[in-house]
This record gives sequence, C-alpha cells and structure tokens, in this order.
Amino acid sequence: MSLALDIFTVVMVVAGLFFFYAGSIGMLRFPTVESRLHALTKADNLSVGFIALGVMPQMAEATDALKLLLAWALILFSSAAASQLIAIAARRNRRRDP
Amino acid sequence: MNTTEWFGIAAALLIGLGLYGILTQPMLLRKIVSFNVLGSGVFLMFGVIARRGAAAGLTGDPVPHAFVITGIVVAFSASALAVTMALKLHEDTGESAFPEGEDATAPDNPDEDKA
Amino acid sequence: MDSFLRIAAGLVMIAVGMGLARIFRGSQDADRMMAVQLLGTGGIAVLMLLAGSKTGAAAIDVAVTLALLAAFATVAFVKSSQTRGGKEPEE
Amino acid sequence: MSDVVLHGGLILLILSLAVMTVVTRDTFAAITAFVVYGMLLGLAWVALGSIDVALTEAALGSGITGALLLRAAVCLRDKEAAAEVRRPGRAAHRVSGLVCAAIAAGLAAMVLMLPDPAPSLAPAVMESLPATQVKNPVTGVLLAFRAWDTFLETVVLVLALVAVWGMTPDALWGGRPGELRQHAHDGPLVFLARVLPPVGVMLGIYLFWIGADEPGGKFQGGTILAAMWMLTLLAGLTDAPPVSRRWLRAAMVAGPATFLLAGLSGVVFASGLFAYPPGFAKPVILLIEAASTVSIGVTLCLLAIGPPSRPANR
Repeated sequence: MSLALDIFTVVMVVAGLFFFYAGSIGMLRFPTVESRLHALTKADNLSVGFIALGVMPQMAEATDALKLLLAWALILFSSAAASQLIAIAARRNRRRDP
Repeated sequence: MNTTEWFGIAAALLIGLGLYGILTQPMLLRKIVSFNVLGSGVFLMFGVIARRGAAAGLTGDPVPHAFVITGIVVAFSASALAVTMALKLHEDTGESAFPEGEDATAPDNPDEDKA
Repeated sequence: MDSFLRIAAGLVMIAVGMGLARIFRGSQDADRMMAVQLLGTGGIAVLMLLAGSKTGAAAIDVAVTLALLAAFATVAFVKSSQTRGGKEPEE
Repeated sequence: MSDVVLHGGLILLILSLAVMTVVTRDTFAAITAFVVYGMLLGLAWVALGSIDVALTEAALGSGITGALLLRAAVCLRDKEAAAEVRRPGRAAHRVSGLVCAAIAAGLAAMVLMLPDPAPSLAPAVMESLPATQVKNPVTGVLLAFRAWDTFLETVVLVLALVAVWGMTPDALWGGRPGELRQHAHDGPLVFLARVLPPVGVMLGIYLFWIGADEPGGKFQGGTILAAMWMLTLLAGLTDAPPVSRRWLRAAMVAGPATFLLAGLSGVVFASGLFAYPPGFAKPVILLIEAASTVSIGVTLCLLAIGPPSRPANR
C-alpha cells in the first residue's frame, strides 16, 4: 500500500514541477504584463495544488493533510485577488506613461 | 558536503553587502534598508552556529534561536523608529540625505538653496 | 522518498529563480509586484515538499503564513504605487 | 546530499536579491527586492532547521516591514534626484567596497574555522525543559530560562512606539496615525481585506496557542495579527484609532504588565523573581503569551503606521 502512495506522490510532484516550469517559461517569454500574470497565477497555483495533493499521503496526521489544503486554498484565493490588483496597477501605469 | 557552511559564508557576504549599502547609498531610507540586510546577515550567522550546535535530538541549539526571534522583532521596531525620524527630518528640512560638507555646519538655514 | 522531495524542492527554487530574473528585468511597478506573488506560490511549493520530507509538518505553518502575507505585501505595494502615481479612483 | 540543489539555489537567490536591494537606484525596486529577500530568508531558516525563526522572519519580513518601508518610500519619492547629489564619488565607492569585502572575507574565514565539536547549550536546555512543562525548547528558553530578557524585549517595543509617537507635532497630539481614510468602494482590495483577516486572526491565535509545544509563539502570532490589522487599515475598512484612546494604551501595555506581574508573583509563590511556581509553569506561561500576543500585534502595527498625522475628528 505504501508503495502505491509513494508512486502517487512521485507522479503528482512531477506533474506539479511540470506546471511550475511551464509557468516560469511563460513568465520568461510572454510579452505583456497581463499575459505574464496569467502564467504566474494560473500555472503556479495549479502546480501548488498538484504538490499539495502529492504530499498529502506522506503526512503522519490527517490534520496536517488538511492544513496542506488550507494553504493551497489560501494561496488560490489570495493570488486570484492579488493578480486583479496587479493588473489594475499595470493598466493605470500604462495609462499614465504609455 | 556540509551546506551549513554555505549559509555561514552567505551570512558573511550579507553583512559585507549591508555595510556597503550603508556606506554608499545617500538616501537615509536606503541606509535603513541596507542596515536591515546587515542585521539579517548577523541573524543568519546565529542560525549557522545554532545549526552546528544541534544536539540532544534537536535540529538546532534553541538558545541562539531565541536570541534571533527577539532580535528580529527589535530590529523591526528600531527600523520603524529610524524611518519615522527620517520622515520627520524630511518634513522639517526637506532633506532626505545627511547634509554633508559645507552645509552641515549651517543648520539654521534649511530652506536656502543648496545646489 | 525524502531525498526525492528535497530535490524537487530544489527544482522549484530554480524555477522561482528564473521567474525572478525576468521580473527584475522588467521596469514597471506591476512587474515588481509579481515577484512577491511568485515567491508566495514558489515558497509554498518548496515548504510543502519539505513538510513531506524529514523537515516535518511544522513547515506547513510557514507555508500558510507565507500565503497570507504574500497577499498582504501585494496590497501594500498596490496602495503605495497608487499614491505614487496620483489619486486615480480604483476601477 | 539531496539538499545541495535547494540550499545552493536558495543562497544564490538570497545573495542576488541582497545585491539588488543594496545597489539598485530605484527605491521602489529596492524595497520589492527586500520584501522578496525576507520571504527567501524565511525559507533559509527552514533549511537551517528552525521553524520558529522561519515563522518570525516570514511573518515580519514580508509583512509589515514592507508596508513600513513603502509608506516611507512614497513620502520620499520626489527626493531621489536631490539625494543623488550626495552620492559619494567613484573612489569612495571603491574604497568602501574593499573595506566591506575584507570584513566579509574575515567573517567567512571565521565561519570556516569554527571549533569542532561545536559548543552547544541544547543538552542543558533539554535537561531542564520538563520543569517548565513546555515541550517547545525555544519557548522554554524565551519564557522560562531567559524570561527577564524577553520581558525587557517586550518593553523595548513599547518604548519604540512611545519614541515614534514622541515625534508628533504638538497640534496633532492625540490625533489619528495614517493617511485619511478613503471610502472603501468594493474592488479586489476590499474583498481581500474582508476575507483574509478572519483567517489571519485565527492563524495568529493558533500559532500563539501551539507555541508551547510546537514551533510558534507570541512573536509569530503577534506579527500576523499586526499584518491583518494593517490590511484592514490599508483597504479603508477600519480607521486608525486616536492615540489617546484608553483601550489602545491598555492593549499596548497588557503584555509587559502581565509578564511583570507573573515575574513578581514568582517572588511570593516561587523561589525568586521570574521563577514560576512548580506545576503551574505552563498556565502562567500561556497567560503571559496571550497578553503579549495582543500587545505585540497592536504595537507592531502602530509602529508601522507611524505617528499621528491628522486630528482625531477627521
């Protein structure tokens, strides 16, 4: 059983790494601020989700596994709102000195 | 390969960098930020020494850790005081850097054009 | 399993480094704020991986703290760049 | 061996951000680099095996320190050009660079020549920790073995705030700190400020509560409470209270006062000053930590906002 869990962890963490690198490459190549914001917010949050789910079976207690989900939910929520703020600030800067 | 020594060398470099920033940055606010960099280098040095002293089933010696926790909080409050003073100086004299050279000796005419 | 998670954490750190390199090449304030957000997500990913390894589950508390304060730092930046650029009302 | 990738990458990032913080000319970019540097330091402390310090560094470094520095940067933004006149010449840059490099090299050499076996107080702490009924050794050191220092440290926070308030112009004494509160129209900023603080306050209290047995404690909890209060202030949901409010000053002094009372009661009930009655150590410690968490949160937030800048009725 623990072998299956370990394999599950490895697969999920590798998927998480893939999306994290996808986000980083997106950050490097996208031209405008907004498109880079997409790469940053969506890909990285998805990879945090994969890593959280991947690490959950390694946790000794159930409460720690739930805390992993809390951390993921918190970063999903706060980066969604924060990326809105950054996009508004970016548009305001562009309007002032295009 | 002991990575703790790497952190020690990094801490030493941070202390050097912080000091460099204090010496070369003209703006007071930038000196305060550089001073925080120097402080965090010193705290990191504590962390390295604590890590080397890990014993009795702990991952680090708790006494330096306690120093660093109180140190970080006091460093913040000292920075807050320094920032408030810098802003006060700016409000009263319009200065955002140390008046050096010839105008340092003339504190009573802050509004006279310096350049 | 433990060393796999730690190496994965290292790889995440390298990806964060790549993102930061791009961000600090950008000149706009918005670019800079993304650095704080990137560190929020990247830091949480690293801490979760470390929590799975020998470091232990206490690392998750640091992850939750980082999640909370990445948003706070972004708010602080947005407010200051707002007042920096004049008093336009927020859409 | 598997740590090489993480620790190496972490150190390279920390050093490059420190260089950016120190060298770049644009103050706003320097502060961004410093906040990110604070977050990375939080990770470095986890790598160095101390979750307590990692929590403090992460909560304070990326939290209200950024807000404090940004508040100052906004006020001084038009002065960057004027200050450039005072930038020391190229020769001075080179000399101070050499001096700092020499100091850093000396410290690095010292680190490499640290004694082996490394001196450690960990065995002594672990040996007398059970007497404090507290399982977290750092909290044991902070609250029991070095109670006197930690007490004075919380007093230092209050003194710093008194000094900051001391710079208020006489006309504004008793006024409200922070800039005028704008009407909080709903946008992502206000949405964040409505949803995050409850989670943050719960996390702050949780961190204070588990501080007795696991990494956490009053400093970590207090810094998060301060950040959450400041978030509501930034979004305009609440307004900074006038500094002359009684409850505000009571909240400020609650921590040190409880600590002092507990310390003095040690003379009566236990063997001496700051000695806890045997068997009652944990309840007393938790009481001190509870009061200190509140007063640290209030004090740190007020320190970040600054002295009163507008009359109480505005």
